[in-house]
Amino acid sequence: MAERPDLTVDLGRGLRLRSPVMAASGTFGYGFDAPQVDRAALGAIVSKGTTLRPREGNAPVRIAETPSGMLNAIGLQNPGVEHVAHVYAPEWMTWDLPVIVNVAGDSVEEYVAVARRLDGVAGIAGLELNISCPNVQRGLQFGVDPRLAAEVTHAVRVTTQLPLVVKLTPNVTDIVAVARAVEDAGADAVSAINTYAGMAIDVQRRRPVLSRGSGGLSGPAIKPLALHAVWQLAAQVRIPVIGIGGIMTPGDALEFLLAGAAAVQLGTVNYVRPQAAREVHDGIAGYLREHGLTDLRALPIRSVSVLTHA
Amino acid sequence: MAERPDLTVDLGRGLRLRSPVMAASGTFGYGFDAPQVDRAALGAIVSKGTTLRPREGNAPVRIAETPSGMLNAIGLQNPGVEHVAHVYAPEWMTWDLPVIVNVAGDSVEEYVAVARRLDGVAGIAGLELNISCPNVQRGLQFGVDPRLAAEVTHAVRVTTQLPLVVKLTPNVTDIVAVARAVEDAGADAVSAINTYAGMAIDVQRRRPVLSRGSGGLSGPAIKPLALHAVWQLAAQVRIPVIGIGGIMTPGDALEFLLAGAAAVQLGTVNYVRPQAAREVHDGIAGYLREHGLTDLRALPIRSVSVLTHA
Amino acid sequence: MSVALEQGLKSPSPSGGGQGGGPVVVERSVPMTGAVELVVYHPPSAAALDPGQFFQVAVSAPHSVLRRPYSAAWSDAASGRIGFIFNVVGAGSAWLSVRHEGHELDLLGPLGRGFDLEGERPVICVAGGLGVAVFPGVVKALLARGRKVTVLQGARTAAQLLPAARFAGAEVKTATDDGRQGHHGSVVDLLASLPPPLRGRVGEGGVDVVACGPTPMLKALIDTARRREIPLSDIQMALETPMGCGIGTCLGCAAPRAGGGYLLTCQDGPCLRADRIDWDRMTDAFHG
Amino acid sequence: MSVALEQGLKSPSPSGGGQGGGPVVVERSVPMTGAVELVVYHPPSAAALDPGQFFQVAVSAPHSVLRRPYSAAWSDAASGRIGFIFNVVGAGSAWLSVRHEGHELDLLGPLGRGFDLEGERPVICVAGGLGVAVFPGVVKALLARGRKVTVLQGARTAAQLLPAARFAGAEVKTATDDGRQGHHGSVVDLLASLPPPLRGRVGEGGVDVVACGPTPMLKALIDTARRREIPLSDIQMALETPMGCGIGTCLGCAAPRAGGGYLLTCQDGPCLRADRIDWDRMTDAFHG
Ligand SMILES: Cc1cc2nc3c(=O)[nH]c(=O)nc-3n(C[C@H](O)[C@H](O)[C@H](O)COP(=O)(O)OP(=O)(O)OC[C@H]3O[C@@H](n4cnc5c(N)ncnc54)[C@H](O)[C@@H]3O)c2cc1C
Ligand SMILES: Cc1cc2nc3c(=O)[nH]c(=O)nc-3n(C[C@H](O)[C@H](O)[C@H](O)COP(=O)(O)OP(=O)(O)OC[C@H]3O[C@@H](n4cnc5c(N)ncnc54)[C@H](O)[C@@H]3O)c2cc1C
Ligand SMILES: Cc1cc2nc3c(=O)[nH]c(=O)nc-3n(C[C@H](O)[C@H](O)[C@H](O)COP(=O)(O)O)c2cc1C
Ligand SMILES: Cc1cc2nc3c(=O)[nH]c(=O)nc-3n(C[C@H](O)[C@H](O)[C@H](O)COP(=O)(O)O)c2cc1C
Ligand code: FES
Ligand code: FES
Repeated sequence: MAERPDLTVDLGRGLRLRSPVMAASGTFGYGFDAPQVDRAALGAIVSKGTTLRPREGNAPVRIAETPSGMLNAIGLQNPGVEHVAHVYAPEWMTWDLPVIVNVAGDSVEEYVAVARRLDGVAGIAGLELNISCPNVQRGLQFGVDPRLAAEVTHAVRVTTQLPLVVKLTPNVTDIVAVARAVEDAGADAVSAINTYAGMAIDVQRRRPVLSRGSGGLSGPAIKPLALHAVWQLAAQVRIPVIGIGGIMTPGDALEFLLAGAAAVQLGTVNYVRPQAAREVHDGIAGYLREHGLTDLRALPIRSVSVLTHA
Repeated sequence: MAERPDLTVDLGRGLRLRSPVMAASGTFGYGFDAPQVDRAALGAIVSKGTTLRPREGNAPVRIAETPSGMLNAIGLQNPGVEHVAHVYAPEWMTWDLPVIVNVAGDSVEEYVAVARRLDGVAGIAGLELNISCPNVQRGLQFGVDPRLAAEVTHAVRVTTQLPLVVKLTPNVTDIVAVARAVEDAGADAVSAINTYAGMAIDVQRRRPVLSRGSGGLSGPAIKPLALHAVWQLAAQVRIPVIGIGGIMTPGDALEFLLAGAAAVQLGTVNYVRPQAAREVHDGIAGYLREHGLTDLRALPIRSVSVLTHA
Repeated sequence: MSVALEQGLKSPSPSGGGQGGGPVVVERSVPMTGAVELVVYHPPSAAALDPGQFFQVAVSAPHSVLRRPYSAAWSDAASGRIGFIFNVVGAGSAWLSVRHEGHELDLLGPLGRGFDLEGERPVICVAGGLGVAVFPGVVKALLARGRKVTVLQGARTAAQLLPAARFAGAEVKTATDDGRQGHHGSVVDLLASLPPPLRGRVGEGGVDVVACGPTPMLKALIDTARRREIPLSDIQMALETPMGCGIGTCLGCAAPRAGGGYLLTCQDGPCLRADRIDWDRMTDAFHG
Repeated sequence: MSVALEQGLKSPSPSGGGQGGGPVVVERSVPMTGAVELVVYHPPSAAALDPGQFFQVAVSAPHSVLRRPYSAAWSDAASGRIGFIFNVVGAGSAWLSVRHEGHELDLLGPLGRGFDLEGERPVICVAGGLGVAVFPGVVKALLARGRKVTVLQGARTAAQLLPAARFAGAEVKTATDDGRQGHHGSVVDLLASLPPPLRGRVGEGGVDVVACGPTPMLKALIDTARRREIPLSDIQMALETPMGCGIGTCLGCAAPRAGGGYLLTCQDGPCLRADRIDWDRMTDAFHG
């Protein structure tokens, strides 16, 4: 097969990506840094979590390395939605790469206000609702409760025409229940997962390493956990699932795609191997060719026939 | 301080350990293998999960390595409680090292039957209720629901005089709620945590690596997650918390003790570094000496004053 | 350092890990294309080893946590040396492949059961791919017992064959997938193509077979044996399954037992008579 | 290989990673007790570097995932070489410390802002512990600008001092915790003990201070400067905070900004004028 396989992805509501490889929120800023990353390999960029007003973020120490992973408690440092809409979006408009804004907030009203400000702004390709950031006070509340998750999703859904991805937290007993709730509330896709609640203690100084005590774990360490979540979700929700968690290599990304993900996001790896996006893109293309497949829809190894969702 | 610090631990109901270092269930068999491990460094051994009848376990492949971790889906292969009571317990009676039997089952009745068979058997120092094994069908059910967890704990509590540890699963939204429920139902201690639900996919063969699809993640990868769970638990339950998850070094064990654990269990590391138990024991003793502390009770870095439990 | 306080404990010993006196690499070479041979100096291990036993080797590779099992290729009690032959498959073997003279290794073992090499009959050694790694020591031990040995070695290409000189005193026949050296085809086909009794015959005058290679090769060998009426109890093989501990505590290395249930490759094996395995339930954990 | 399709992108470049033409270690030595110096050949990086900038170095250490930031100790555009000086603290530096001639390194950089070395006044370089690593290149660049340079170097013991020969052309004074060489005490005490103007004086005729060392040392220097009326804007320092990315995307390297909020050490620094930092909120991420 010398043919070039079709790597496009349809995330719904007109959000079509040229590549299933996306940059995960908080690991690519607003797309202006990390020039080493080959943007031609990317299908979309997801921005840093953006709130209604600018936020300073948490006091240092904000990050710590753990075995095959890292903890972060950045605290949603961001310039606020106004700056994003006013300064960044016009730049993005000139790019040939869709930018999805990751939206965070402490209340339904804040999510809605951010979504309203971004609705109809040229240069913004979609929203990813971060209902899972574990770092800000009460940040977990929406993501762990199907009812609240549905409420905020619905409120944003009726506010904006933009494609709407809801990003799930893995720190729950039943991630599928939350996913189904946000699907019913109008999400176009879910992304899974955000970081796992974790901590590290500085034994010599006898206190938590991170100033906030705990943080979110990302990186290769969480890959098997994230993959399990995506495997469950892909079988039990109808909307596309975007797989996230510990992807470092083309093989890792393929695990997620085989598990049923429609696309993947690269997070921590962007800090470490700027060439990863290109490698993953090319590795997926090569795999499709080797296996005689023409597009990504042929990848999932389990049909969605186990879908019991009414 | 040339004095030898006091490393003893009281887990309640007369279960006193000479060392806070225990061998975790499923990583030390029934205590007859792993001669490389220096038993003088251990406070107790927890046996492989034991069920009412012998179990063959799952078909291979049962284990897989992941970044800084391993997945297992052993499926509770064990010789059944009768063999344990009849053949192993008499051997254990001759040891100077307490053996705690890890008890597993598919129903309240099975847990109760196992506990009844072991009650009063010489050589058995206590029970650890595995309400968290994610590998056997319906294995998750007790551990994720505070009500069911309390029910099985209570049923076993009234069946046996043995010290009763309940081992918690981390695959829940609110581990503290489950811990409080089993505390109220009569558990003498909780151990946290069992493995995290995870999976790996064989990209070349396009199927899950483990024959059961998913398995439980253990090893250094999960340490930050386990530590976070223990940190929360230690502040919010009154009974001792035994910390488990990814401990490889004395420093790792100290993180758990500083987070408020009364003792720790070593799991995966037993496969890799048989000298770990000795190193951890000596490392803890050395740390106490260096910091001028005389016993383990001085270690937790946060008082339990945040205890909001009524 | 590690004292066993209880009775009934077996006694493989951990060694190395930088405390001095531990196993140390004294030679590194490339015995055939793609493979590396490390010679390790550690007299206690060299003296204790039965051919077919393995060691759990600690590897400090990125993101890895478990030890890796490696059969000893050979050992020599007199010189205190043990050889390991392996190719680079993943993180662990990659790390191991860049060990050099003077590097210490952390070995746990020898572990498991080796081959039963006693007997009078001729022996055919069937080696597929890297399975050949275990045979230098096996052949030496068989020859030392005065037995007639034929080595059948298969590889993808001629360059991937361990040189016949490593089996001095034995007859060596080869098979390659590309047909450039020896039989064109698999080593099991080669066995089937031999004249009797080498290719198998029931009862007296028969041969013992000792085999090591990828699971698909072992399964092909079983099929051939059944067709050729070689009793499975006359065939011993070294199994390869994933291993967690190597010492019987993790129950991760299960292999289906004839008659039901599972054997532990690390304790009941890795060297087993073929009739103890339920070949219908036997799966290949590794691709390729 | 990696093409920036959009505008407004800065351009540090990733390099190495085994594709050939990447940075390669050409020399390894021990410049002082406990430290290792690696000389790396990579002409593009050597030419691009400003003194005080750093590289994100990929390490393949067990269980590690993040790159490690290392300041270039010096660079030489003519020979295409860059030097790194570090001691073994944990997994990453341990891995790096066993790199040898011929090993490739995967470097990202040069990154961040170096020191502003323009000016006429004399310069005092204050180096605490491994903070000295950045000064060979800084001193060389200052001398090349015709400036008078005094290096104050502090270490725990005399053996941990970088030899004064590495600062040829500058005056070198030392301080050791054990008092065996130079001033007995900290390098900041040494500064305070100097005659004016070296120890500070407001306004014209003053000095510029360039400092690098552990955060507690920097804080002590700030205290001293305040007492001695050295304007904080006359002091530049290289900060050390934990870093995730080194390029401004993770927001992990925050340092408290004077006036509120945070600076990013990797983008706004690591070399900053001391008045830009809110020293009351500045914490030490690393234990002593
Ligand atoms: C008892 C026993 C003895 C062994 N003796 C030898 C020996 O003498 N020489 C030798 O080279 N190897 C031997 N092996 C295999 C060895 O233990 C490792 O599995 C192998 O070196 C790969 O390890 P790795 O860390 O490099 O790869 P990993 O990172 O563990 O795996 C990389 C990839 O290779 C696959 N893989 C893993 N193990 C194998 C395998 N055994 N065969 C094929 N694919 C595999 C994995 O599925 C994975 O996709 C033995 C195994 C056992 C159980
Ligand atoms: C801009 C910048 C430039 C740097 N330049 C140099 C340099 O030129 N030479 C050099 O030796 N180091 C330098 N460092 C520090 C270096 O990046 C690493 O932090 C250090 O080598 C330890 O890494 P590790 O992987 O060995 O230890 P880790 O495994 O990361 O940490 C091991 C232990 O050491 C502690 N630790 C981590 N980093 C430091 C630190 N910087 N100081 C003290 N303790 C620490 C950790 O808290 C942990 O307890 C620089 C750091 C920054 C931010
Ligand atoms: C430093 C850091 C900051 C992050 N910030 C955000 C954020 O603002 N919003 C969000 O939804 N996820 C955020 N994430 C989570 C990532 O987008 C991703 O879900 C997670 O890191 C798991 O993927 P990985 O293992 O590939 O990094 C952040 C992650 C890191 C490491
Ligand atoms: C192979 C394997 C088998 C296990 N079997 C059991 C078991 O039978 N019962 C149980 O409660 N926990 C079992 N566990 C969980 C461990 O006791 C421990 O909780 C977990 O591995 C986390 O600790 P670690 O990271 O130190 O390994 C098993 C773990 C492994 C790796
Ligand atoms: S490898 Fe652990 S029981 Fe065999
Ligand atoms: S290190 Fe990531 S923003 Fe500075």
